[in-house]
Amino acid sequence: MILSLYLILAAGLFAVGLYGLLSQQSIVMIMMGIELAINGVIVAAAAVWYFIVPGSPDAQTVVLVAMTAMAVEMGMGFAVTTAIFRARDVDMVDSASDLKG
Amino acid sequence: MTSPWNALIAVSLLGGFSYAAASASVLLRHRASGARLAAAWSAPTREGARLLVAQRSVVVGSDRALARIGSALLPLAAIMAVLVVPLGAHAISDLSVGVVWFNAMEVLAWAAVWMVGWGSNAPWGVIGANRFLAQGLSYELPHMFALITVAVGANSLQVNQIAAAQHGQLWFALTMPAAFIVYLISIMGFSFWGPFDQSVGRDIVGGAASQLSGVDRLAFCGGRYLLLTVGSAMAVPFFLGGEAGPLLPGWAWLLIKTAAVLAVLVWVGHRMPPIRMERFAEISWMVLLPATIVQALAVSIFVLVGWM
Amino acid sequence: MPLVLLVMLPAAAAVVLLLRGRRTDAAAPAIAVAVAVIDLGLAIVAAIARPSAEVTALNSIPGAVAVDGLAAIAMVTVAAVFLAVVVFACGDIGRGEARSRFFGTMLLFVAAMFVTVTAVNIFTLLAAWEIMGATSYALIGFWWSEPGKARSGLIAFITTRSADVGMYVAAGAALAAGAAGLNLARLDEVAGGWRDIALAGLALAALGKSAQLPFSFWLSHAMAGPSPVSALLHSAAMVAAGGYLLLRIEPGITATGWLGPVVAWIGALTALLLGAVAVAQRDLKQLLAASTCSQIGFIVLAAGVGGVAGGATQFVAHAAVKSLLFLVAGAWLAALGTKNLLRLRGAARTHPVAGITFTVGALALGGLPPLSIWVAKDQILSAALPASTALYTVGLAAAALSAAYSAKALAVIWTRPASVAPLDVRAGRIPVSELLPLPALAIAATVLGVLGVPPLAAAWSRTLGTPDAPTSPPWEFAMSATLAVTVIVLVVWWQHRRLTRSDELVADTAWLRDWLKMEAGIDVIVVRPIRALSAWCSRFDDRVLSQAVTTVGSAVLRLSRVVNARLEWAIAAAVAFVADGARRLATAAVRPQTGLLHQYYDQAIVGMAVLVAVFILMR
Amino acid sequence: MDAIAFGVCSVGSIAAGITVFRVASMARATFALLASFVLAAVPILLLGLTYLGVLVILMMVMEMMIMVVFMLMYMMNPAGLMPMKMVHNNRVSTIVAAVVFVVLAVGATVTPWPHGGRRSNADPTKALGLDVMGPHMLVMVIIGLVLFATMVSAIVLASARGRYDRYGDDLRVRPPQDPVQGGLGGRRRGGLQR
Repeated sequence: MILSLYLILAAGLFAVGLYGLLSQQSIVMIMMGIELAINGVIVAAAAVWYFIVPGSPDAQTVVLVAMTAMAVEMGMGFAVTTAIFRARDVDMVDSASDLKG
Repeated sequence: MTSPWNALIAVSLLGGFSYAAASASVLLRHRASGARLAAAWSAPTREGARLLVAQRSVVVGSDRALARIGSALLPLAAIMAVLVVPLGAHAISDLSVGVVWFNAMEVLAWAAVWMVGWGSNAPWGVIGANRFLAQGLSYELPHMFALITVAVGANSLQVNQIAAAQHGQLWFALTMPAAFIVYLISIMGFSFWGPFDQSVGRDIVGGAASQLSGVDRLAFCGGRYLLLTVGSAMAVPFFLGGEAGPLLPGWAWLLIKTAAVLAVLVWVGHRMPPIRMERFAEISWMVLLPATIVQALAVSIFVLVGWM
Repeated sequence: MPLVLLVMLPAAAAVVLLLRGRRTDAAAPAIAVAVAVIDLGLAIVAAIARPSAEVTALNSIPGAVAVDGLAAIAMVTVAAVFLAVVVFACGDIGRGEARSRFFGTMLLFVAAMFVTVTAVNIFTLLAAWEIMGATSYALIGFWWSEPGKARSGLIAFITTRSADVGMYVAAGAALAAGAAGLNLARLDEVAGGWRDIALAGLALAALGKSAQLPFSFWLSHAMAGPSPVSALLHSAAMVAAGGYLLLRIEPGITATGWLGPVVAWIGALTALLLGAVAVAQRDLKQLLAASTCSQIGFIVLAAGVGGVAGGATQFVAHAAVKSLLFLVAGAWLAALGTKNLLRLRGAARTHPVAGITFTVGALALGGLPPLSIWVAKDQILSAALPASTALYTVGLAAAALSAAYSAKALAVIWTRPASVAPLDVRAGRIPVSELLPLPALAIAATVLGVLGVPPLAAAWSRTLGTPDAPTSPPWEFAMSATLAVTVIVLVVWWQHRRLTRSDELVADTAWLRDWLKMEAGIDVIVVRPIRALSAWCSRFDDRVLSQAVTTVGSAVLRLSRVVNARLEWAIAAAVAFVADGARRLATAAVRPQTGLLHQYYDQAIVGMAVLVAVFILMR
Repeated sequence: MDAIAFGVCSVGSIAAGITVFRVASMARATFALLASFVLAAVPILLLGLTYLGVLVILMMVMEMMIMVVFMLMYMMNPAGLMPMKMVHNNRVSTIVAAVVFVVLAVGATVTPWPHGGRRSNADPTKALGLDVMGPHMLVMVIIGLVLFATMVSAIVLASARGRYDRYGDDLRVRPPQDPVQGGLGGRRRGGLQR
């Protein structure tokens, strides 16, 4: 029950999520990766609260913000996916490179 | 303070009430169809025994793992939820965030039903599963606001303290009627009971549960009654003053009130016609949600002013 | 309220008349007479009620008017003289003239005069003073199309304006000492040297306005205007306003100590020298103008020695007398076509009403006891006597001179013409409207002498709020009376003899007739140096400044040619180089924008890694 | 006891996370992710953050259930009946993830973390509530605004129909032309029209 173990857990979740969002082609799967990565942040923030700054609830607020980020990411991600799918029947990021400079 | 005996008593009571609810349901069905009423009391036992010994049928290509996990998850969620139901002096585990815990456990029903419906690898199953999600998205927000209102009114997320907050005062059922009604509706929603049983409706041949058989079916159907019972039991500390009542001891009042709520729900479930998903979604977002928000606002103001 | 109406009524009428122009020519006299009648009534009401009014103008400096004793007297005097003059002008300014302009300007002038008289502080006074100056210019140059008239107006305007600089200096000095110092009544309380500067400035402006030495010559030019203008401006209003202002600030003048004698001596010398100038005139209006300077000199003298009561009496009496005389002169000018004394010989015999009223006025002007000016002059002299015997003596001499020029004019108009030939071919009648005001003014000129009767004199002093005038010793009265009578009799006799024998005027001295050559002197002392200076400045401008500008311009042009030829291509190349680089950078910057999400993530990870590395290394 | 729970749950959480990208069935992937979340919530609960831990479970169950619907809608192969690899850059991604994990883990181990602050006896849930309604209220306000903007823009993006579809070109069609007629508002207006 020490801080570094928690942080390693968080790093593991983050790394797995990172792999997912880098390697996956499907938008839904990429979003799963992002969720995993953010979950790593949540675990890290909780651990930081417990081990480093238990006196102030700032780290808990970070957890709340991270969860909000997840919700927003989900909502906007699915909205964009829906729009793309409706327009051209694809759900792959490789097919959606409209923003190429 | 938490003794294994307490847990045992709680789970036994849960099972007993659920059995009673199932029997009452059969009773009402028999009365409507003119079948023999006395047989209703043993009907759940006979059905359970039949399912226990029956061979489980297998659909080709079905996701058996998910379906079985889902079937087991439903009663498990109910039993986990009962952890925070106050029994007598205290709950089995009087979590400081009992309300949130209860909410999280009943949401597990979403996952359970969807897993079952998807795992059956049948069109009706998937349709039923998606119906349940649509229904869940409709009732969940008003339901959460109702719980928040209760917590605000009692100034605590701890179930015991919520019950204690109503001692010597008006019950929350009277001071926050909108929240109470929404709560009753959402009990029927998450246990897909009565007017909200479209996910396992007859029009889609049993829906999510269409391909279930054997033990899985027993767990699924039993879990549904367990959820109904847990919801009714939680209504007592939330809205009906907990163990408050004259003459009789507190635990007796708890059982009486739970039984009353359960009876009402079973009866309503048999009396009301089913309601379509999209219609309920509209009602929920246009009527129930504003009503609960206004209710929460009113209660917040009451608390600030000091009336509660 | 009556005060506001008193000012706004003529001002409004003036605005209407001036804006409508010749379209209201027919109605103008009636309007002006009506306004004058109402104003006289209002002036009397205001003189009794003593109202005051105030409008917000500048921060902490209001435009304020109020009526005190002195203002009440002056207001009624001005209003009465204005009525007389306007009635006279109905006949004098004929149908063909620009009557609307004339009466409009007169109304505007009189409105400004009322404000001047009642002004509480220098700010209000300054505004009215300027309007008065501008309208006087317009009135003197009323016949601007005739040669020389516009120039006469200009000379009058510029001369008085030069003196007006004093008033601006005064306002500045008073402001420097604090806004409260702008109040005319409290000038003596202003601290330190600012008080002296303010008072000296005001006195300078007043002396310029009232044509005292050395500004007197402008009044000679002012005679170019219509007779009613002379009658109003140079008897009761503009010229007298200078004296009036000095009377108003008399407490301050006394407080300075040194300014009183200076003002008194300027007044006395003006009275003496311009009296002599008047004696030497051949032209009736010029004679009257010079006498105006001389008589106002007595008011200035009074202000200098603290004889406010006497000064006020002189103000009123002179207003009545001099307006009467100017009007008669104007009537003759219109009827006989001349103002030359020699050609006016016997005019009183052909025009008895004008003649008799002129005689009354001239006798009063000459200081014949017990007529009004004798009383006023004696009050002033008795106030001057304690101050300085020399002043008294000079004043007495001036009084004798005034008797002399009055007698000279009298003798001329009553002496029978030498030949039977008519005075002039156009010799005509004087219209009734011109005759109408004359008797009234003559009566006023006569009876105002009662102001010297002791009980009335005391009441007069109380009205003015000054201590009782020192009563002169009886020998003084007797002496001045004897002097006046003697001089009048002697000069009449002498002039009559000279006329009947050789048809010549007495005391026909050229340099006196030419107003002491004052204008030429000013020309030499002031105008020519200024012209020379401006010519030099002009040359400096042309040869140095203009040349410098041109040189700089051409130098810049040459420099820019050099830059264009030598430097420009380098800069252009540099700009092109930068643009090219930016373009290449932009092309490179676009390359990472693949539009592919996972590549963006890769880039973000690389960026984060760099940041982390920097953080760790720099920590 | 706690240590065992921590070990099991954390290893299980990471394993479930890895499973997400290894199973062919998208449904299973989703539930693997859910399992990862729930297992990761247990260590949080162990830290005494009851509210946040339970909240993570509650939120993630609901999110995953919504995600599963979209997965069903858009994935070519939700059930994984026809195994197919839908990845790119697999090698690079694996290496990057591994490197990041190693760097983070090493950093977490070697960094001398401070041990500051005194644990207060107050309920952390209550402390959090007082914090977000007090010193950090701006955070809550911004979160509220962001969520609201997300709701509006997500509906605008995702909806195929706009108000001109419902109310006509001049916005005057009453009752609105909904795909499913009736409903609360429409029925009332319809009744009036009849």
